[in-house]
Amino acid sequence: MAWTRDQMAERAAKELRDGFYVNLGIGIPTLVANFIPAGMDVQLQSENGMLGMGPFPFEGEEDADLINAGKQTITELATTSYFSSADSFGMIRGGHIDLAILGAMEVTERGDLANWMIPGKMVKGMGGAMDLVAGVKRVVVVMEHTAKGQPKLLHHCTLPLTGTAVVDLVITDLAVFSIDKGSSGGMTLIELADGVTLDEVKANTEANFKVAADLKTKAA
Amino acid sequence: MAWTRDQMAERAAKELRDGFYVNLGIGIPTLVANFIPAGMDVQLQSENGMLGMGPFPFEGEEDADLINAGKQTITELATTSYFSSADSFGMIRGGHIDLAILGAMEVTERGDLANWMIPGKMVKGMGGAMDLVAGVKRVVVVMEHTAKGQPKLLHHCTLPLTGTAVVDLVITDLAVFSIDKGSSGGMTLIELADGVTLDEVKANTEANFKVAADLKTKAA
Amino acid sequence: MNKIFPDAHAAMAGILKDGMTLMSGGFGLCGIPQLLIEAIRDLKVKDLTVISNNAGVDGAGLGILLESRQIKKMISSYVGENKLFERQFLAGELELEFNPQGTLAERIRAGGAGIPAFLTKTGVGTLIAEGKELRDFDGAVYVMERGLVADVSIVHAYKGDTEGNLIYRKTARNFNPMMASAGKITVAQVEHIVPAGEIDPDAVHTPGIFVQRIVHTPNIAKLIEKRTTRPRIAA
Amino acid sequence: MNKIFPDAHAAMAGILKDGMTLMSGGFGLCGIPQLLIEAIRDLKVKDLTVISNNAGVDGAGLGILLESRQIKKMISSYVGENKLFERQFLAGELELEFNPQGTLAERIRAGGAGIPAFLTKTGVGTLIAEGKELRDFDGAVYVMERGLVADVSIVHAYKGDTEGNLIYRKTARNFNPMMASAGKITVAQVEHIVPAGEIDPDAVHTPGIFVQRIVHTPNIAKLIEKRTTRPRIAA
Repeated sequence: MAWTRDQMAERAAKELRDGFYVNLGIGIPTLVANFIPAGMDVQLQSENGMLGMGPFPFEGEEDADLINAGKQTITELATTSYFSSADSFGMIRGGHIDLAILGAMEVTERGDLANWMIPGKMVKGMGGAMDLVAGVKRVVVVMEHTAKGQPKLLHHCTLPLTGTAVVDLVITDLAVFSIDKGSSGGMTLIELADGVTLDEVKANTEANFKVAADLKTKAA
Repeated sequence: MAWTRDQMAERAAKELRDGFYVNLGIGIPTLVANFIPAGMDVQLQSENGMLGMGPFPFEGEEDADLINAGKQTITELATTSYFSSADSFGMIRGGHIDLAILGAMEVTERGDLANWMIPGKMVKGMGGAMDLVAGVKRVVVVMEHTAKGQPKLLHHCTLPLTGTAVVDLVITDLAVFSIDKGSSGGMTLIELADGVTLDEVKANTEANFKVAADLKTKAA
Repeated sequence: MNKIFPDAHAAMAGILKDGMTLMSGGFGLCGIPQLLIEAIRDLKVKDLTVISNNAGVDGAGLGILLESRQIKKMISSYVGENKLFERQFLAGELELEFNPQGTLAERIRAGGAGIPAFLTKTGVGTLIAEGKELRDFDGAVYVMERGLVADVSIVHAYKGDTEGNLIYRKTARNFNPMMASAGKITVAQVEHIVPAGEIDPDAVHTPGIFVQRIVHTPNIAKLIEKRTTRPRIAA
Repeated sequence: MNKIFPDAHAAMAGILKDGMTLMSGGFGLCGIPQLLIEAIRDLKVKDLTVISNNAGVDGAGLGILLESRQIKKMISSYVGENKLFERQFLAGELELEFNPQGTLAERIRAGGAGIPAFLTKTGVGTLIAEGKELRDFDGAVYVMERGLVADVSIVHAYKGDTEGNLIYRKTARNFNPMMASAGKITVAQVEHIVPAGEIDPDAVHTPGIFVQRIVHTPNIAKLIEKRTTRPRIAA
């Protein structure tokens, strides 16, 4: 039983800490906002120029001047501030955002990431993805473990890179991996989704990975 | 009869144009504000972070949060905006200020300027002077022609430089010189103060200068 | 010094020429200077290099200058919303330079602030850094990026005064302030125009020095690309 | 996440150590975090490198940390108002690095924005450019300057909310916003403290992400260095 999208988002929400400023990418990462523990103060950044992003508006209360980086209508909170895109990416590039949770097409055992160019399709552009992975303190990827049966955790990205040695944690529908991106520590399987076996993960992963000591016990 | 400080400021005010954004240095340049022609729209910038600088406040209305770059209490106008010092110098460096009128210790025939280090005295720092001369579209120097009988218009500055090839016009108590700083055009005497002779200027100037054709006639 | 123009057409007249570089504010369709873009279409200038985070959608924003084939090159971070763009690009009729969004924002800010180049970690090790100078600082690698300026910038603001001081509203601020600072001539369309002195000088986003022309464009239609809502809980 | 501290001493406690780099906001005596400076004096940390446009005056601003000999080095643009500074500098007790004011402001802004270096025309051909890398862009020469960050930044704001959003007042803004962004830890003294939501989000100067600690310092004495006035014309 692999994790659902909601379960992946719920797992990602465990990376949140009180007082964190967080940027959520489009897709599954957006769902993480639904799993912020009650009482935990987490401010969401939208890289077009907003801190303190609120939920979608009630129908009829949409404001064309208030959208997130995915161009969806949103709302403001008591904590909200607005700023220019230059100031917003200064925040990102300057290492002030604690955590980014992003989708991906490919991730390598060294933390390289590809998530902006889809093969065989018109190139739409990288938007803020390259800035986020280069600047944010900790980068968590949430993605399906495979695409059309092919592994997405690889030795080398086949798609154009978004960044090299940038990913700290990968959450898939099958498992969770930490990546020691700064050194040669490589990738470590630290968690299995409920009912998923180590063999199943191995069969669907090209990247080299170690298995965490405590997980071995659990999976045995 | 050399020009007084007020007359020098009045002459400098002739460099103003409608719609100009202008930065005035401390000393004689500050007096230029008194000679802005009625009906001419000139906005004064204070490099600590203000556009639209008003006159000194009435006694009792001083505001410690409202000072100019010379640390004097001032007032705001209807046109005023405030911004950070980074934004202020972005404005200056980015060439958005039309005119700076500054004091000087030494100016050369190529437009080199020294105005921040006084020989034999404690070095106080350059403040914003280097930024202003490097960034502002047109730089006008207003200064006494000599200091203790020694020329201040020189072949080479003897004091540490504020900038090289930065001065466009020099107004002294004796005369006005234009400087073709961008090329080898050098310095040209274009105006004499009332009652001042060409010989008097020559005797008090080390820098090489040409004499403008129309001035020769006038001085003859 | 009157900066107020009677309409968008008048505000754009006399400052456009073929082959020029234009910056156009907005993110998606949020905070775009729609009426100034329409005036550029009507003024028929061509071979434009346009710097804008996005390229509009079919029929709105810069999409209308794509339709009229006035754009030669786009410098953007994301152009995914526009089918016409795709067709023109694949047909070789349109040049495209992608910039990471933060690098694009900073290049424009640098251009306005007189900074010809800066170093950033963004894009190191990717296609974006190819052919650019790399530098090491304190053990990390950075890529050198250049400042950008424009012959003309067009921006949208919520409020403007007669001095040209501007205030933007919510996330419609986005690229507008930097672009206002990086245009040799900047034209602003504003929803509300007020006499100088009515805007709190501490609250000004773009000081008037950056704005050469203003036009009052009240009651503009603001488009929403992705209308997302949540259900009301019955009381 | 409570950011509010009961007093200046508590707000500065536990984050200072000998030899650290400190940024201190203000221009002259305008917008300086006087009570936070006094707390640093009382906490007796020493060998500080202080980045601040000025060095205060005798008895106020950073002047009091000069008196207590806690400053090893100043990075400033102008220190002319301070006699004690002069004595300590001439006695070789104080290091001094002058930066042009705009270069200093931009270095701090760059540090906060993750930019390790940028190019500027300011100072080319002068002492300031000696030993620094020069680069040619489009026929003009520029000097490379480095970004600055601080272990701790202290700033003064007019208003702050519980989230740490700040608003500065008039020219007391000056270096405070950039310094708030360039401190690994930033402490703000604010004249007025309000609940989150009371500050217009379009009017925030420093978003709360940059502010880790806030202390309410009402009714502070604001000093004026040069009291200049004009006469009232009798009616």
